[in-house]
Amino acid sequence: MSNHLLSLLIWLPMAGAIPVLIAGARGSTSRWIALSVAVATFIASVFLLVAYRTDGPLMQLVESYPWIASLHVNYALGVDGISVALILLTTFVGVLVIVGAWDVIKDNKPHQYMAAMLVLEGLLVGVFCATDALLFYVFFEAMLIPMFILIGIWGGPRRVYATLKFFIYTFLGSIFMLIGLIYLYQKAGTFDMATLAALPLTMKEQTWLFFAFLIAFAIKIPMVPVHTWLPDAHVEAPTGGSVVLAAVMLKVGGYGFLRFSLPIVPDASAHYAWLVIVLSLIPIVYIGYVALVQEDMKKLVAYSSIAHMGFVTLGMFIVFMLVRDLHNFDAANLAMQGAVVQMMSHGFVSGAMFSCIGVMYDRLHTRRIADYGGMVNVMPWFAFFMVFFAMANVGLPGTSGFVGEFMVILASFSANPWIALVAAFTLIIGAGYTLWLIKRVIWGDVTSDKVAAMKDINGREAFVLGAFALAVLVIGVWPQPLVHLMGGSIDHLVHQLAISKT
Amino acid sequence: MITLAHFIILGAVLFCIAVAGVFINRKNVIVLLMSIELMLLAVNINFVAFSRFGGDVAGQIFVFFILTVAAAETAIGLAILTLLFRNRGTINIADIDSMKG
Amino acid sequence: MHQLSTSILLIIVLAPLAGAVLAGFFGRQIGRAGAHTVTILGVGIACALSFVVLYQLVWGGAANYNQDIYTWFQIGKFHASIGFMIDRLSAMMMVVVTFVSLMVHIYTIGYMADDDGYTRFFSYIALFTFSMLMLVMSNNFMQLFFGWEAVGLVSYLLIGFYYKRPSAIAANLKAFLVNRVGDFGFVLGIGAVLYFLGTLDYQAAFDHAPSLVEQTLQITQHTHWSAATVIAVLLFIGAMGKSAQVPLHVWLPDSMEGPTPISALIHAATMVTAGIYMVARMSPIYELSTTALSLVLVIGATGAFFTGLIGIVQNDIKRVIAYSTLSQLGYMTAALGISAYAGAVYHLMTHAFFKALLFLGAGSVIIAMHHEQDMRYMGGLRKRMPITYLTMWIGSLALCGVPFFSGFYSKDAIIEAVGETHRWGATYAYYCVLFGALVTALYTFRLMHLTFHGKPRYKVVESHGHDHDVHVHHEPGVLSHPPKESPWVVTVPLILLAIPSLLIGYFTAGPMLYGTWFGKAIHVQEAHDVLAEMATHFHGAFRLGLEGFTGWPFVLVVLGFAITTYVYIFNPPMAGRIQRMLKPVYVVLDRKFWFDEVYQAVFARGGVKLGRMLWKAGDHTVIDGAIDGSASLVQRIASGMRRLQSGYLYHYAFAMILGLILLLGGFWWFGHV
Amino acid sequence: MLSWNDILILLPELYLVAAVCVLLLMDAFIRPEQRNATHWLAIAITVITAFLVVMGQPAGSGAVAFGGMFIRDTVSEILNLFTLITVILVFVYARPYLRDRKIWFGEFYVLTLFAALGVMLLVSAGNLIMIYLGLELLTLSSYALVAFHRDSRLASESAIKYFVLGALASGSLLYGMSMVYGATGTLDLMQLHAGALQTGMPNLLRFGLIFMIVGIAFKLGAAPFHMWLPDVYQGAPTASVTFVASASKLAAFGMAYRLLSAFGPGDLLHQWQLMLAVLAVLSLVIGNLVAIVQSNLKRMLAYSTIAHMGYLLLGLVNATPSGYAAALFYAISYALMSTVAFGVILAMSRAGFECEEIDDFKGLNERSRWMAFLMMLAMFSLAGVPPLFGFFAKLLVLKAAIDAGMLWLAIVAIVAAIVGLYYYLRVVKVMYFDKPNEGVELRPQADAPLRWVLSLNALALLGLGLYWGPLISWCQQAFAG
Repeated sequence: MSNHLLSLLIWLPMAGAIPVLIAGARGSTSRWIALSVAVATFIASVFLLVAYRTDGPLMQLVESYPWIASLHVNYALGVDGISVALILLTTFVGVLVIVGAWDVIKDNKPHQYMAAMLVLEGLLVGVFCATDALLFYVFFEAMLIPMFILIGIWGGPRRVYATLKFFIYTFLGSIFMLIGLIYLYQKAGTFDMATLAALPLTMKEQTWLFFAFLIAFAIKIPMVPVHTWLPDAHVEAPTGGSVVLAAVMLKVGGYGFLRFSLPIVPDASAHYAWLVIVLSLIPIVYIGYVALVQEDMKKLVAYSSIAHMGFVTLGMFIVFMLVRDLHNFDAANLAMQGAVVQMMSHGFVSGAMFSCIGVMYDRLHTRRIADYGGMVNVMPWFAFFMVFFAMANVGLPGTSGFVGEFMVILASFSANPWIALVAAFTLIIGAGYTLWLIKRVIWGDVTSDKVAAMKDINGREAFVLGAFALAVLVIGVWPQPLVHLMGGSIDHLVHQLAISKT
Repeated sequence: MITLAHFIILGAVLFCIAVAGVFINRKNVIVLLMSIELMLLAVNINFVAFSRFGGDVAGQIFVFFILTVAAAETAIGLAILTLLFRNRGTINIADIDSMKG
Repeated sequence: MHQLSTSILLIIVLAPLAGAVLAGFFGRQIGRAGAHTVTILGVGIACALSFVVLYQLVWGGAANYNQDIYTWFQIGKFHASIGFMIDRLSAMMMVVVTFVSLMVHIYTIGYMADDDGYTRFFSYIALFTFSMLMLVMSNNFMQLFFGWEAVGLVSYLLIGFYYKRPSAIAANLKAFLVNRVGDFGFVLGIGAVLYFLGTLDYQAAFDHAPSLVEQTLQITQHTHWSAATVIAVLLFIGAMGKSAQVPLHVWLPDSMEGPTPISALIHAATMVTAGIYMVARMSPIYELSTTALSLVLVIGATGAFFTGLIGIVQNDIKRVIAYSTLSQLGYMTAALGISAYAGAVYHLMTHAFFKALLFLGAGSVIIAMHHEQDMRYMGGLRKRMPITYLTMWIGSLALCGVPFFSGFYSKDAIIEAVGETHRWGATYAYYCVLFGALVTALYTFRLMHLTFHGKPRYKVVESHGHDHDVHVHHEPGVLSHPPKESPWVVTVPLILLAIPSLLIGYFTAGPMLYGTWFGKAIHVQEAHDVLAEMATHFHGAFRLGLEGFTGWPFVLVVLGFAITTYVYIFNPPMAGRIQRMLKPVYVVLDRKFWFDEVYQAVFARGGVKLGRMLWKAGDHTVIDGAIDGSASLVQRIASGMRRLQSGYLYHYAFAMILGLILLLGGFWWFGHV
Repeated sequence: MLSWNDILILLPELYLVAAVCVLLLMDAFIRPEQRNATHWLAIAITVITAFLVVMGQPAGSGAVAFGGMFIRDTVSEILNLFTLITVILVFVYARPYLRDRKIWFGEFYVLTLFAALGVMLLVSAGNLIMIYLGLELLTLSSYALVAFHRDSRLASESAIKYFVLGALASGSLLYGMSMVYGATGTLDLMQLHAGALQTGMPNLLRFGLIFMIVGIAFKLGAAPFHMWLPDVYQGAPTASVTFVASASKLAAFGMAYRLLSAFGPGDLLHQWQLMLAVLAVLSLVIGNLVAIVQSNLKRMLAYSTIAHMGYLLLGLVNATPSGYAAALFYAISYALMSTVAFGVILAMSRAGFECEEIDDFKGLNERSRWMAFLMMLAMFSLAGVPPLFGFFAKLLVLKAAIDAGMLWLAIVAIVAAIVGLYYYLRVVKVMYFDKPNEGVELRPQADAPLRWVLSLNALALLGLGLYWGPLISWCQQAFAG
């Protein structure tokens, strides 16, 4: 089985979508099928941890079959430590969104919702284990379809605007990447990512390719100034959609940087690292202030996601300053680890935050901050979780939110203290917007009769939030296993970046 | 002496008249059919002239085919015209604009 | 030489955590008594074992302990871990923390008896104890920061304990944010440590610290800052936040919104002194930068004097003590600034006892006054609550630095040491800390007089039943029952704290202040070691006490006592008259130098305004404007283009001809190549 | 001269002619209630023809019959096969539509099959005369198909527009052919290259080429020769449009390939490459932009066709075997996608309800999940979203353009694709996100073959997207050597 473990992880949820659809809207059969598929996928993904050897070769569990023989395109899968971590994140979140949506969309085509979620999960896993660029691209683009549907059908009042914006924005970015990939294919005669990474390219070529990749992944991650699709999409998306979007889909952007921009065009990346760094620092400050004044909870968390993802790109690109100018490989490793850990952590934290907002939304059907207040009086357990995740969002040590930010700030100090200075500003502004939200929503006296009538979380919700909380806590208290899992791959990547390709 | 160039110019002039007939005429569809016929004649002149001056008979054979097909084409054209008149009561080109944009 | 046992250390840390978890998650199941039992048990174990550890280190001949428990992360040569470094400095802190915490736990049984959040409160303070222990026992910067932030979190939760009060939840937000400003510097400081020293481990960092002298940080092309200064200043910014140094002091007075026991524990005795502890711990680094030390000195001294001034005009009994805490933290910081780390830590210890005592005493008064905190409605309580009265006096005298009280040994030493130093800023600092003694006396005795002496200014209306549970006063100063002494769970901690407040200075000043009790835990360069210089004049605690009566500080204290006694006991209307006379000064103090107003306007409202501007102008107008604009532009072009499809046959034909001409024209232009 | 071998090579076409004549005769003698017989017979004829096409395929680079008039190679085989497949699809999809409108006549089958014959001759032509004859057989049949709904005002209007412009275009094509003939002295496509090399009148040759390109562009529907397309798509019976949109695009590609590749490499090549590039840009821009503002789905699909022909030209522009292969692949994918889109329209329409406005599809997901899903597949495939077939077709033509050194063209194409995305998504939005119109009964035809074949057709878009290796190999092999 382990030979085809990755294929299983991709196709199990996607195939699982079919019986879910067949089971139909009535009753809970479709939901139970969906849940069991998601759980089975999660369990299968845990075997990844067993099968993956941190001291083994770079890409493991490799599968490769000719897909388009005449074009030398392969159905090629493989994972390294980073992929394993992200796949686990995906399957973990996959279970939770299905549990989270259990009763919520009961009356509105639940089977289609569950099926879309499963398909999305499979595609996301596919993105994280494709080692052929075309295959990657196919997964990368295909996941727009279920997400488009998820936001469009089960979304809020402006869902159509939001989902179209989401789709077109993302498509716009990735199609430039496609041109870049075709160009690379023309040079290399293959879409194999490892070959592309070894392909010598002139600086001019690299520059063009770099910007092609940058547009794609900057939109996905997203970076200022191409971020405005995210708040809209989040606000309108159903809770599960928001969770997957924030927890996993944004990571695809970061993962794309890791797999494409950095190894394939390292020299252009190094040359334009300043640009990405600036674009990563701007959101930390700019988006921080914007988040501060949001009146919609989801929008606030969405903006905070952008700010947090700024650390991901920051961590990835200060690596160049560290290895190329300063030859400080340890700090570079630290930065890269920080970036990836931040991705993982943001996955859990933002997913949890959106789940919390979902819990509130299910009761009051509004996301306006002003409609809430004093939740701690009526929903103490919920308040506990919400405050906990808020603290994780703020980056409190002991939660996962701290680990990545801390690593990136430390590393960026070694690269340039001024970068660290701006980055560390998140400590203040991040606390500002998050805790102000908490102050207005959780603390205080009960503000309205509607709030007074709210019931505390039930077992199902507690399970979802508890699972998230556990993940956040474990990574926060003991990140070493995660760091160790990814260590070899990251070290290899960092050393690869030091070598010029021109 | 009439050279090849004269024939070609004649053909070109006829072709231009035919084309002009298609887009300057704003009245009657029948005139369009006539213009199309004229256009094919221009082509025929070209073919015959090239055939004659090039010493190759294939061009003239082509002309036979063109003439035959033109007849069929006109038949279909007139059939459509009849249909149009039956459905709309007019064959004025300026009136045929229910689909646009 | 034997080793300390790792398991004992782990138990010290984990016992309070276990208590916190039990009380927090299973509060409903184990009930009130269960909650306080498990937490007190946890903290009690921690306290007892802390004493054991201290005993082993000081008398038992145990070696210093420095070991990792587990690796937090290992990336390249960078290593972060959870581990303990136990030497006399940390052992002393552990004892102080657990002891005060234990007292507060016991006290809370009485203080919070009527409160709905009883179990929650116990869970929080036990969690705090855990966090604080993690902080002081850490052997590396990462864990230090963990503890640092964790205590901040608990502080946040506890300030907002009465979450229904708008003022409380505003105060906790403020506290967290201001602390975060400090943490901002602190994180950068850790980054600098890692950059310059390549390690997060204390011992390794201190071992490499001398190499900082040669290193610089390039700021601009021509500006280079000394590495030691950069690290020291950045770390100190963190300390400024946590230890409420000017200008980041604004959160501490507001933190009095929390229940009184935590004001005692967190906002007086332990957490706020974390910054002091941290700087003392980092003494090997600070010693390398006199620039940074001068900064520390000036900031500390400024705080010591000016925040004390504000305390004089406060009417809320807790706020007076809060400002007093600010002032005393200023003293400690000033001591750090003159390399008298031992002095700072020593004052930290004595202050922990007497300030906790004062707060708990104030809490006792507040219970008696049915949660009335305004001193203008108190008065004459000394007969009604004698134990509180007596212990408060002990605390007050210790605070004022009256000879033989614990505060005397620590505070006078600082004043004298500042006077002896020739560091940049030391003269200014000396006058600040010296006249700070007068200020201390003024607010302390004012508090004592207003609260315990004179005639009662409250009214007792014993009418409508038992509504004292609800603590609603329709009118300030109106009580439903006359005040009475608090129960034993309250007074016993007072007594237990009064003992060290009274005595500890006398017994420990010699070794801890003037000796080498701290050993290698505190590193002072010989040229800087002002305490060592003073030690040459030290001939025992008793003689020092006697000499204290002739010192300037004592004179100022007496002066302060005289003034307050006259004004508040013999001539009460005088207070109002002085207030009117010195109106401008009064306004300045009453408005607390307008720090809050400026911060509110610039950072809070300004930030919101900036955010709104960026949002509307940046995201909405520019970015979305460009996107929606280009979308509607496309739409408009499309509408224009569809008009070309006119529906007329001749237009269609014409388009084809145009296309033909276009191709022919293209051929004409390019075809001849 | 005439040998059995020639007959054998031409067997599918010959069979088709004969069979259609039989069909025509038979249909004249049956009663309207027995029309099903015609229907199934027509399908049977098509299947047999397709079988003959596949079986009669000579090995190697192909065979030539009738002195070079007729070429049977893999290109023609592929085009023939897919033309016949689309014809079958058209027959299956059209039956309920025609029946509901009471225009279910045998002529529909006859005309369609003759048109298919025209396609087969056109794509196998080895001589300009054959090109012309094949083309006219196709177009004349198409005119009649467009006008097939005799009582429809719109149909007759679109027929007349189609007819006049089509005649203009074939006039232009012929005029160009005459000049090419004059300049090279031959009508044989295989000798055209040689003739062009030693021509004494290069300008005449170029003129001829330009006029011929006008004819080709018209057939493809490339801007600015596209004006007929929207009106025809909108006005003609959907059943006929399905054929015009699919099979005749295959034919147009075949014609373009036969004519343009005949000129061979050289100076002329660069010129027609550049001209096609210009046409491609215009098509991409006009097609995608104007489609945005359409409210009629058929008309929108017409503009989308224009845009797609722009993409197809990207492949032709490359003018190498791999470029032609990409274009062929694109033509096939387009034919399969458009049959699905029109098939769904046909399936959803009933007597008195054309179901051709985009708004008619409101809330389709609530009424017919399966149809909505099929339409969604078609739309995402047309938009070029992986993993659907349309994406890979786009990928290959973009690659072809980049390989040809025309990166700018590829970038124009992707920008156009982004614009184009919007209107495809709008259809999905209407089907999935909107509530159904009150009082409108949205129910697909109960015709079982229609449902099954349409499902198969749509799932093929997904299947071929996931596994398109053999098809592209086949296409590449067709042009290799």
